[in-house]
Amino acid sequence: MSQPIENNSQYTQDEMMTVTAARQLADGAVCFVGIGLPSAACNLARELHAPNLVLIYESGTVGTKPRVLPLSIGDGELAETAEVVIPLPEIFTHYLQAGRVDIGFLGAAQIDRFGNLNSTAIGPYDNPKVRLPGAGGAPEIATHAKSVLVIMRMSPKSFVSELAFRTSSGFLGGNGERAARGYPGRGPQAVITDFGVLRPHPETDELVLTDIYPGVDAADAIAACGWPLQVADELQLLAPPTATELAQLRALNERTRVAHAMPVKIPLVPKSFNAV
Amino acid sequence: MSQPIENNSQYTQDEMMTVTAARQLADGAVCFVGIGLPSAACNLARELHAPNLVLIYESGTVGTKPRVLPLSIGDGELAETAEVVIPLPEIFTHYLQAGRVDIGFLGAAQIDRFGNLNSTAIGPYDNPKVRLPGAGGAPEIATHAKSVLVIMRMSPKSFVSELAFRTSSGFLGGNGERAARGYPGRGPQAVITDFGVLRPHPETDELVLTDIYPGVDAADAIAACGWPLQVADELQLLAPPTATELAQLRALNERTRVAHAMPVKIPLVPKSFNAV
Amino acid sequence: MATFVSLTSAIAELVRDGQTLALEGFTHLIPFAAGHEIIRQGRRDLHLVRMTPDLVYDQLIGMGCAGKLTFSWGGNPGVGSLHRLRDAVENAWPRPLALCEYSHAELAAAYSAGAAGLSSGLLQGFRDTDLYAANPDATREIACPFSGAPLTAVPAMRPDVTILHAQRADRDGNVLLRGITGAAREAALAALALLVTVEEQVDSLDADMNAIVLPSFLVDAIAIVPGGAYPSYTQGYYPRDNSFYQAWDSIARERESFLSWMNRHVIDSPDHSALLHKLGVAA
Amino acid sequence: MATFVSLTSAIAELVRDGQTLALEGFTHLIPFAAGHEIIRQGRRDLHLVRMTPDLVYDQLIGMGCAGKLTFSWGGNPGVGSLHRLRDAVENAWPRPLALCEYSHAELAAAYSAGAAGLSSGLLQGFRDTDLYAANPDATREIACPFSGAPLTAVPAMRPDVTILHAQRADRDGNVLLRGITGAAREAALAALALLVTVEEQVDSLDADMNAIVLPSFLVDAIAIVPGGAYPSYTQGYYPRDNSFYQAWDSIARERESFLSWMNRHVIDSPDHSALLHKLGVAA
Repeated sequence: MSQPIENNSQYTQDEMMTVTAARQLADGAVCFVGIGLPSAACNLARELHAPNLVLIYESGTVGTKPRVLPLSIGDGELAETAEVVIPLPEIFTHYLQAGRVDIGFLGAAQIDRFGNLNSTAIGPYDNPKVRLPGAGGAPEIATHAKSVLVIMRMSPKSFVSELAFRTSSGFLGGNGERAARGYPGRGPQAVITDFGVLRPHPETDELVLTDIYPGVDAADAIAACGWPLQVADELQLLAPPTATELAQLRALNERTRVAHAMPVKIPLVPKSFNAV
Repeated sequence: MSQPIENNSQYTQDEMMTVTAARQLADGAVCFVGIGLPSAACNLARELHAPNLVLIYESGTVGTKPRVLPLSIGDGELAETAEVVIPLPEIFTHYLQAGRVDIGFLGAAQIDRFGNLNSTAIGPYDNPKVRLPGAGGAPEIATHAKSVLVIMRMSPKSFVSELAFRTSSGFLGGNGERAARGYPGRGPQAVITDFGVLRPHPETDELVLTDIYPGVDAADAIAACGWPLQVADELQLLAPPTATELAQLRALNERTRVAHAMPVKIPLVPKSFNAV
Repeated sequence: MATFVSLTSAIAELVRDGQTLALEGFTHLIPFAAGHEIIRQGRRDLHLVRMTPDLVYDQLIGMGCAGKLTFSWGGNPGVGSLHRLRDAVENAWPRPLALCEYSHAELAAAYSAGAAGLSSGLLQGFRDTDLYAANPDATREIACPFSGAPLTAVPAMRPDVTILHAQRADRDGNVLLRGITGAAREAALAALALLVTVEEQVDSLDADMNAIVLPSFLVDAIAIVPGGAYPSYTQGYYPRDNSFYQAWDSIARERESFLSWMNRHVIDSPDHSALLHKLGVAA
Repeated sequence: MATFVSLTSAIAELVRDGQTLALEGFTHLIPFAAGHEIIRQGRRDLHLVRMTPDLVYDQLIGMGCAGKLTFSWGGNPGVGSLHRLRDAVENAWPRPLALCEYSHAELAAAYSAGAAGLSSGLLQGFRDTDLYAANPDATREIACPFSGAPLTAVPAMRPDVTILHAQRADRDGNVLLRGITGAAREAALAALALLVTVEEQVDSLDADMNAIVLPSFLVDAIAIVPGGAYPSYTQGYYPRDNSFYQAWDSIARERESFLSWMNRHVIDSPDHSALLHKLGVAA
């Protein structure tokens, strides 16, 4: 029976994962951000140790500094606080393909031991048991971002020995295949789970449990993984969220909750744009 | 000895050519405009019979309505009076290559009987006698504009039996070769000279003198042409500029002269942009 | 030049059964009102194209308007699945839905090629994923003629009709889009015909010279539809109604609740204003 | 992140003999001050790239800084020839100048490919002109992998250094370009290093959200050089000095008058401000 970190009086699983992700982000890094936990992690890091983090959302906002977290990838808040808003095709050409993204965040329904990801379908593609949303920006983030951070809860259904469908490339078959193929980016450098962090083995590229949260046993992580999870010789015990980290994250989430609770009213006789 | 239309008390050569070009432009047409006489013709037409003419200058201005004529293809006046100013690459992709330009204006150092143009070099390319400015936008205008209007003064050195260098395609070797190759645009539909107008023969594509200015004899045009210029069976006598055309054109030129006579002063301690 | 028409007549005139149709927008400026009018007018066999099919495509698919979907990410952003899209793919309800599936970068490149009058667009990259085999006609691998490196070519996407929502149009029919545009501009430039719904008509756009403006001569028809992007949003006019996106999850989960909602709110509403009043969001 | 430096040290640090260098701008925002500083510092064997080499390239070429020119139109706009460019091509004075010649559309596509991280860019078209044979390495013909139609491929243009002039930068080093940009944005995005001269530094760009902004992390160095585009212009700051462009025709026509002018105004001026004062245009 898998047993991830539990919610307790000090902090929640989500908070531990978010703080762990935030700690990976060096100041000044250019991040290609997704909605949800990655967005929380990036903005937490920006408010703490990385004020010059550059956040790019695929909707077209570059250098955005949202005061509250977006609920969609294209919230107005992202546009209003951006250095510049550009057409989406240019995000993928001028920024991602051109090699200007340091860190790309990805999640998926399934991951395999080499960090390849499935966000397309469970079951046969032409007759799926579960049709997932699809690729989105993932294949090119996985290819071009200098490093990829994956954030996923671990279970035998999601951390699988064989993907139903490969949507995005990690280390392919491992053992240096990705590097040999000449990929511009280095692939997934950390997989942040609800048990701890997995990182690729420097030679085999296989994801190995290298860091573990307080109160979690490696055996629990192994039980939650669909492949025989290797554990690093020197397993690092991660520090719990600091009081500062928690306070900042909770304030961010509370600002977000208040902002998004405002009811929407549509003016059918619009005020002029300029007056808004 | 060639004898084009002469300057006289009523109007100049330039005015007759400009008015003739302006008369070719139907209201609502999308024009890819060059500096000088084409620009004057387009803006004259816009002030007279074609208020909805859409002017695109390759520098990036779309739907521009200059109050005075630009001296360069990128004058500030063009930006200030445009519907939108876009990066130059998009002018060539989104507008020209996408087939949205009805009329493209071209000039050149040399033209042949099939409307092919040389704006690159006189003499061998690698060791030219005269190095000309080069292609600029001409090859793609010649290819993609639905129709091309050429404006050139006629002389045996410029209207030649063989080009020193083909920079832009007209009807290639004639006799339907351009159409057979599948060019999207129909090629040069009128060549406006200082003697009159040449148009392509519907079968051979050879440029034929079809319209002549008042006071010009076809024999003068023939003498000014470097190939044996054919004359249409029904040579049209063009009307001289009307009083309205002349008054409007001269007012436009006078506004332009005054605007461009202002001396330039550079503020070395700049006022803020917003205050300008 | 753009003409101002009612949304009803714009859809009646421009949108035909069997066409390739792109209602673009990226979370922002999604043309919901136009999608609803297509449903009211009962179009069928549409090939719907969009990078991020969301609720309005779920509605079009669930109401049987679509025979094919070309897309790169189909979900309810921040919420979860599109249940009607899933039901069509997993169970062919109410009818089978053929898929042509790309990544965002690929579909963006396909629109960009269409906008540029190019027959195909290029991406740098590697073809180690399963999307290529699953969609064999959607891309080709070619070698860069200079470096020899493998490139992915995508065919230009040129919708018969692209439909956008935008902030406003001036009296001449020039249209201003402001804020997040996704691939809306490229889809507009790639289209054979372009319909835009706007919040309002103004005397002058009063936009910066480098703003995102679609000149009037690119636009076929403009319909003035205040609130036309609801429950999506229009920057400078009204925000996204996140609660509607959340509510949609349970509305669309079952066929019956979906049909009942659609009949009451879309089919039985003469226009978008009526729908906004029924939902209690009209100010 | 961008650092603010003097133009002298920016050129000293970023520009090396033998590099591929693009000083872009299209009539508007031409980085004259930066070009003059390159002349003062005596760089040699530069491969200069620009769609429309005008006076500042005439000056660089005439002063012997360049060994190669990649371009698409080389003239004095609205006036006539660039005499120093012609002298270099026709008579190899002061040294031979190799040419790589494109059309505007092709060089724009090459910059765009460079900006997009693509190894090559595509154009639809026909190769019936003599520019292809004259520049055999500059393009390749390929067949569209979908339609079979002939396409022209151009290799990505990636300058070692691109130098632009822009209106202003904020304290974080974000740069605003406003008005006509030509291919300046694409040349900036395609470059391995980017230097921008600006009219002024401001607290906030105060630009529209869809303005043309180069984020600080794309910019290597910014030098504040008021009037840095003169005799070209900066939209919102000062107009183009057309009379200087006309005067240049006779200054540059003969080698002696050219060298004399350059020595007095550029070589013997410590900086751009001194040049503007000598020319009597400083306000």
